[in-house]
Amino acid sequence: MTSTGKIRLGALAASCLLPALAFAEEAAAPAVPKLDTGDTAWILVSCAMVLLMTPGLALFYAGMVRKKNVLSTMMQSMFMMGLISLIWVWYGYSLAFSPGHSMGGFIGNFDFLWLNGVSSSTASPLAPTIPHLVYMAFQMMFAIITVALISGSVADRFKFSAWVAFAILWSTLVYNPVAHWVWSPNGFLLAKGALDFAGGTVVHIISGVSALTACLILGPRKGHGKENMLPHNMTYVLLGTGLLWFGWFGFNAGSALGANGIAAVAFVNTNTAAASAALLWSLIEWVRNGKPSALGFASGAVAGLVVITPAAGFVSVQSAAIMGLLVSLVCYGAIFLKEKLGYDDSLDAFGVHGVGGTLGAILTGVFASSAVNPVVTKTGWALVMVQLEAVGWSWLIAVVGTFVLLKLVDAIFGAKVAPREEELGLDLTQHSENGYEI
Amino acid sequence: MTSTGKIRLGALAASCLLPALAFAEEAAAPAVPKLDTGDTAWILVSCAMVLLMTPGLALFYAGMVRKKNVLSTMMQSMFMMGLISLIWVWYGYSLAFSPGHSMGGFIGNFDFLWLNGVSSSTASPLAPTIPHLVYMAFQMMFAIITVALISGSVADRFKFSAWVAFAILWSTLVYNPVAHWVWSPNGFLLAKGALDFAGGTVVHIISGVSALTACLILGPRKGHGKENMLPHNMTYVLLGTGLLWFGWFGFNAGSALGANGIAAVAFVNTNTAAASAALLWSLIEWVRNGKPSALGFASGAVAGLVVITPAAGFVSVQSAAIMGLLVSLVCYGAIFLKEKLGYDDSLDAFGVHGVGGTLGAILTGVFASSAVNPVVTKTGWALVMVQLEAVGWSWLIAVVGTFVLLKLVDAIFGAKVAPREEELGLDLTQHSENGYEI
Amino acid sequence: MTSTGKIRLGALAASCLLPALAFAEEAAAPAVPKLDTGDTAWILVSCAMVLLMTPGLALFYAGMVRKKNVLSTMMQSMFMMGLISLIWVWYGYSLAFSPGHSMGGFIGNFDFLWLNGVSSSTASPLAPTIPHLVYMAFQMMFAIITVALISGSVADRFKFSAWVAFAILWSTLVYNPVAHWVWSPNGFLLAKGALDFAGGTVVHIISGVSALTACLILGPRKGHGKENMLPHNMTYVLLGTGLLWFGWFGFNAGSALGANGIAAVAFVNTNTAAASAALLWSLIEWVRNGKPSALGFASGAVAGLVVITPAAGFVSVQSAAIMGLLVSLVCYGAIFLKEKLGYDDSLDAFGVHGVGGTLGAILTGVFASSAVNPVVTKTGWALVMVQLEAVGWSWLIAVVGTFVLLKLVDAIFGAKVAPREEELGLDLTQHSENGYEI
Amino acid sequence: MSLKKVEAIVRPGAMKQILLALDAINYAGVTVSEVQGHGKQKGVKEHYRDKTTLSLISKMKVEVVCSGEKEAELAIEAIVNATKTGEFGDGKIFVTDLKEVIRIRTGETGTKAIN
Amino acid sequence: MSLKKVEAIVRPGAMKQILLALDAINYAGVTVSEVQGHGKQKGVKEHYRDKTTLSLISKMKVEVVCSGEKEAELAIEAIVNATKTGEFGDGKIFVTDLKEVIRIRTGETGTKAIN
Amino acid sequence: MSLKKVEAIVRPGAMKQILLALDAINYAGVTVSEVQGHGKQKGVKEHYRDKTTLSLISKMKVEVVCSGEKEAELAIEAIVNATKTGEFGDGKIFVTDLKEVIRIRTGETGTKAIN
Ligand SMILES: Nc1ncnc2c1ncn2[C@@H]1O[C@H](COP(=O)(O)OP(=O)(O)O)[C@@H](O)[C@H]1O
Ligand SMILES: Nc1ncnc2c1ncn2[C@@H]1O[C@H](COP(=O)(O)OP(=O)(O)O)[C@@H](O)[C@H]1O
Ligand SMILES: Nc1ncnc2c1ncn2[C@@H]1O[C@H](COP(=O)(O)OP(=O)(O)O)[C@@H](O)[C@H]1O
Repeated sequence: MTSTGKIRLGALAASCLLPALAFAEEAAAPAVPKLDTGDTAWILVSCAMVLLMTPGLALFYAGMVRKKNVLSTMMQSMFMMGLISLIWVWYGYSLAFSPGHSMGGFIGNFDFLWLNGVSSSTASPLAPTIPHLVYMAFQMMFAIITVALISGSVADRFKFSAWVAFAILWSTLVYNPVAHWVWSPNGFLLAKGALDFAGGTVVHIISGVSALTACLILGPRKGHGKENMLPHNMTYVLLGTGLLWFGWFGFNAGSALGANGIAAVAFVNTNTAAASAALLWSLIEWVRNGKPSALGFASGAVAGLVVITPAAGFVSVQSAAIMGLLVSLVCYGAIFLKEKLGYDDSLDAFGVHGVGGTLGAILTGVFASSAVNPVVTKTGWALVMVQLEAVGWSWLIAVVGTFVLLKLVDAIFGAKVAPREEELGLDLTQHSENGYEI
Repeated sequence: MTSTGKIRLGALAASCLLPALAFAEEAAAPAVPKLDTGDTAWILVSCAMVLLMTPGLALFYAGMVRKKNVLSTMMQSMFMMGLISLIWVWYGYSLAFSPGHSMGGFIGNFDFLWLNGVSSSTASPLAPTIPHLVYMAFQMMFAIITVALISGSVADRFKFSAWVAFAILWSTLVYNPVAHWVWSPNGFLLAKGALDFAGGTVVHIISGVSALTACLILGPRKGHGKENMLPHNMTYVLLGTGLLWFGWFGFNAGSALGANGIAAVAFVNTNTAAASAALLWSLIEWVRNGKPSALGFASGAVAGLVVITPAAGFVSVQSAAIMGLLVSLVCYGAIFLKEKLGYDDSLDAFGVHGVGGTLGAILTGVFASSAVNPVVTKTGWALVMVQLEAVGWSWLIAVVGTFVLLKLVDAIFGAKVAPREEELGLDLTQHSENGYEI
Repeated sequence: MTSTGKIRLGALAASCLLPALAFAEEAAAPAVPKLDTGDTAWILVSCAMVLLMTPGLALFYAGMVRKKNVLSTMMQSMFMMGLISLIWVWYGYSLAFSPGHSMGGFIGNFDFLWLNGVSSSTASPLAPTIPHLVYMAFQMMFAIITVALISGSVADRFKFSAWVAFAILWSTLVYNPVAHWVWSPNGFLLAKGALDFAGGTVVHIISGVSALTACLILGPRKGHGKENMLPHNMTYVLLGTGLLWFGWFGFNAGSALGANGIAAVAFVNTNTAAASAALLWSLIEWVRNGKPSALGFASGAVAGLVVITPAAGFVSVQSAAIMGLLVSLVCYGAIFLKEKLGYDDSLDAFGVHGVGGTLGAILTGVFASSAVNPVVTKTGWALVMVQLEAVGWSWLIAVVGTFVLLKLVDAIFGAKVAPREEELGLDLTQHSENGYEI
Repeated sequence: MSLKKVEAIVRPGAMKQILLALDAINYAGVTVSEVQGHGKQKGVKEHYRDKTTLSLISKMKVEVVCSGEKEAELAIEAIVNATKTGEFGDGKIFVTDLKEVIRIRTGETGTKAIN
Repeated sequence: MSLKKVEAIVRPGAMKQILLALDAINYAGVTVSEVQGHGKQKGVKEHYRDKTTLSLISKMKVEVVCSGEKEAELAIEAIVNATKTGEFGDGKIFVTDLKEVIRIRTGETGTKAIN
Repeated sequence: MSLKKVEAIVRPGAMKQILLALDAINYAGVTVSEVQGHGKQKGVKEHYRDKTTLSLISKMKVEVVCSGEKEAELAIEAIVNATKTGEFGDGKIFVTDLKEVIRIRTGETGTKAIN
């Protein structure tokens, strides 16, 4: 299983232990690192940047759906900025990051309820140079977008009330436990030694795999395969891509938890993987279709950002470039296969996040280098095996959790809208609005 | 009367006096705080983020109007990035923040004309760890958006020449004085002890109340009540909301004037209030209309951001959540009442900023806690009374100032476009352009 | 010839040598400046902000073209985020910034191939307080947008394959050499003493002049002069302007390479020039056409941002305001002349970036002040002459380089699409997509 | 059979009143689309850089298919009453004969396909 | 000469099937546009703040000009078969006579302008 | 009375020339809308992921209502001259009879409602 958290901690440990990586001399006495305004400034900004990814994702998804579902698609993402934010400060952060256990380590407890004990003037052990409250906020933004990502596979047919109920349950009972096992200081997976720099496992695998599970349960969109369901506004997709790319710097480089050399590495790797993936996806289309599409460029860029997420602070820039190439090959293939298999992952949430996240977790095992980041101690087959184990657990949890919770929600609310509602569009039938008025 | 400025200063004082809040040990000698690169980095970014709120607001407003007025609506906001920027570096900052008085303390003087004496290498007493010039820039962004906010109530009918003239006068003769009394080191309101962390009074109350005054003077849009005037592009409203939410972190957490624990508190409270307000507004609509709308979610989010603005660095996270709930109740009610009363606050600039700002100022009195921020010395009824006094003065100034200035502008330019121009749309008649060409 | 790089270096030197400008006391020992988390935070954010300028530019350009070319226009810009990113980490940064020479100083060598030796834990001599890798990333964002800027003059007719080929060649053989001569520590132009704070020469002159050259070679759009080719979505132009304005703070104030007083100066000057230019452009239109247009406001703002780029950290705020006024006059005139001369610089890439950049370089000579920034040693005619020489060389390189490379690309790929493709639009014919589906 | 199509080009702002007026006469259905045009007004000046063109004016096209002359007259009256202001731009109504109407759902044709 | 214009108002989602069906009968051309409307369905409730209105429903208008009655019937059949579900909202088809057709490229008129 | 509606489907780029040409013959008014379609060209290949469809081509529909045959012929001539290039995609013109025209502002009908 994964121990992402350890690595986050590790990234910091590194900056304490290795003078070369440490900016401030006083950090050489690792016992009592002081809060650092530069680190704090960078993570505050990163929080805001990651928050902005959710509207960016909303736009990215909204451009791909048909006009009649544009608002419902945006709401499925942006509503999480309200819902998960509140849950997180209320009990989510506590369940995920409290030092204490409950249910035999399955989940945290309520020690941090309403941020009780989450100080603004001292640090969490997980991020020794920034206020604990800033670390909590940074984690919150990840919790928000992870749920939002799922909506891509079930776009155009999820009843809004059911979506909200599912989001609450899923975030509480899938996201929080995984985050607890993996990132909390006493999470029982912390010891396994798997690497996940910025959430490839916790964010992308579990959201992508849950997305697949959910779209299989819900069934396809009305008219799937018979109607053209072309993206109604590709400029939104491109602008969304731009906002995601921008925000992902906060996501990945912010996961260094300080304005340090590891942040620089993560920043450059993030950009490089996005670049090479976008290029290769375009090239594949160029060869297969005769033209590279804007959608292909955008999909490649996002796939590249996904694959590098677990590896951003651990690999060299060449490795990042190669990971970008590989993810485009594999995700392109996955989407091609989807067409053959016929399930309706509408906006390829699984095809990009599930597949790309899984590939990223494995390739992190292949490419992680202690020359880049000294917290990498295991490498080669040993590391790959650990990564695979982490991947397996994440898939298991995502599939089972989503299956159970969605079936429950379906039984209570009915998860899918009626065919006539689907036909009229979710904007009118779920929100009583039109995206565009003439 | 309000003494917002004191509190800003206070937030800093706190970080000097309280070792727990101070990151750098050298700050323990409060006499000569040094410029700090981390604090400076955070405020530079905050400046940029607050600047971005104006295009965000332009988009938020533009989505709500009819197609034919989309550009004029954006221009009413974005033109302020030109107009107020220039005024501010020319004489605005001086009139607001110069240490000297004129007109018996009504307004500052011209000591800082063309930023004379506003140093890039030393700090202002108001923000001891960042260059004075950065503090000036941060304040500038507030001056810009405050005027832009007013435009929401008078959308679709304000003649552009008149709008520019009104903006110059209002910024000079309403905004600058209020900022002077409240924020300049020798402002005569500084002593009252009212709390306003990031501009609930100076920004939201006076813009919202001026918006109400202006729309009453201008009269309703042609066809108001008879025509459907639905938002022409709700995706813009949502994207605008996303940009505003993002920028508001700079607005509120930047108002800590450093990358410190108070910034962290303000950051988290900002997010929490926006979240709970967005959720409750959605819930109210769910109950009343059977569906939660995207517009409701967006309105709630903005209302939450407004209400927490004066309180962001003073209250606990639970208080922030409660403030968010209350503001949605009250603003929803205000907009409901608007329909009954029949005045045409087109985009609810008063309903959200005026009402939400006023509620925020009062609730700051209720919820401010010295446990959160030691600059809070007064609490309970004593503080609420001071807050009410501040609210009263702001309302008075906004109503009288707007009335006089708008009447003047109306007499000279004619403030409202002709009915035929209104019918054709302000894009064509004020800017000779169409927002969209087919 | 220009020695922009020197000045960047100079800005830092200044912050080391002048206690008044230096925030950290330890910087007073200039020999071994330490990495600074505050400076690093600011430049990391600046990198992300400059990256966001490319989607911003894509939107700015996309709004101005006709519907049928909206995606191709965005792709011409955004594809560079993939292409140039990869080139830059592969060999671009090396060719531009390696300490060693090749081809007699025409270009760097491959010492930094795949970022070999570009450390994340130590600084480059060009930016002593931030990791070398962060400096590399910051420079990368400039390399990306410079190519993207060119696309404005040739919008609606450049074959995508040819555009990609041209971009690779131009970035490699025009951008990299100029950056090498001007910014690398041993660039042979470094000694001339010309001032270019943030890339007025390297970015704006060479992209703008190359844009002119390219549009002359390609010839006008089909129907140019006969058809109305109105901007299809002015809201995109305005939002793009907002994103550019936001990102430009990273571009210019980030070029101080630290969160210091010079960054503050550059920040305020950037905003001021944009403001005064936007205002004057609006005023000119008001006088000439009776109405100020949104396009005019946006064009003015961008022109102001261009003109201040070389001067941002060297001039007073009044000078910035004046430069903004002058650039609007001159660029407005240039676009007016374009109509007379009849060449088809579709989106005024030359008219704004070429003309504005050239004017900026010259005016930097006029207005640079050692009172603002002590690295300014030469002033008056002496400086203006050096600036003119730099301008001359940039024009020469841009014209010759673009001519040769574009002719080559044209011979191999055919640079211009067929008339029928132009008629159908580049979205369908180059990318097999429509921007908008009904 | 005298099926009629009534096609009105009206101000966008008049749409709500028109639909209400049609509703009052119990009309069978309506099709609305966005158009631009001009009649006597000849358009509005529009600038792009230094060029001036005439912009068409945004209008709505409202199409109501009626089962006979009388129904058409009622529809016309309803539309005129709802949108007439006496000012330029009130719009025009065009009436054409329809040969046939088919309701796809049922296959009904003619008058039955409408009512 | 009996040129006919067949004008169908259909669900947006039916477009692909309609074009395929028309293709199968070798039709000459088609013009498609975005419209909104309602027949028996009377629209869908829409909220704006506290106000409720009825939203029209998005439809596509498909126009096929045919050179004669027989061709028109074929086109109608093709469209009906492609889009009929038997539920509300299947749409309507309107048929009108055309006086003349001109192919601009060649100046041909009448039937020749179509085939 | 022989009111005619001249409906041309043309290239978007031809709009300016068409309006100028119509202006030269002192036409009464025009209604323009965005459509998509194809005639002989059968559309352009479009990709979405691994699927290929045919995209319709953007066109403008220009409607001019004329008070008589002669006026209609003039309008047709003007449009043809303005837009003809001799290449595919030049477009088509459809002419129909109108039963009635009403100017809402004045209540005038027939020819008077147009001129
Ligand atoms: N002769 C015409 N042919 C086609 N459309 C017309 C004609 N005359 C008017 N229209 C349409 O009707 C709309 C309203 O015309 P308008 O000039 O406002 O009417 P009025 O004559 O009452 O002023 C125009 O914008 C145009 O779309
Ligand atoms: N009488 C009519 N006049 C004009 N348009 C109509 C009329 N009846 C139907 N339509 C158009 O046809 C569309 C489909 O009508 P609909 O009511 O869905 O058909 P059905 O009668 O099969 O339910 C409507 O949305 C409307 O645009
Ligand atoms: N038979 C038809 N029915 C309906 N619309 C047609 C028909 N033929 C052509 N059109 C319309 O006219 C437009 C121009 O047709 P096009 O094929 O370009 O003309 P041409 O025959 O000169 O090549 C098409 O895009 C389509 O919208």
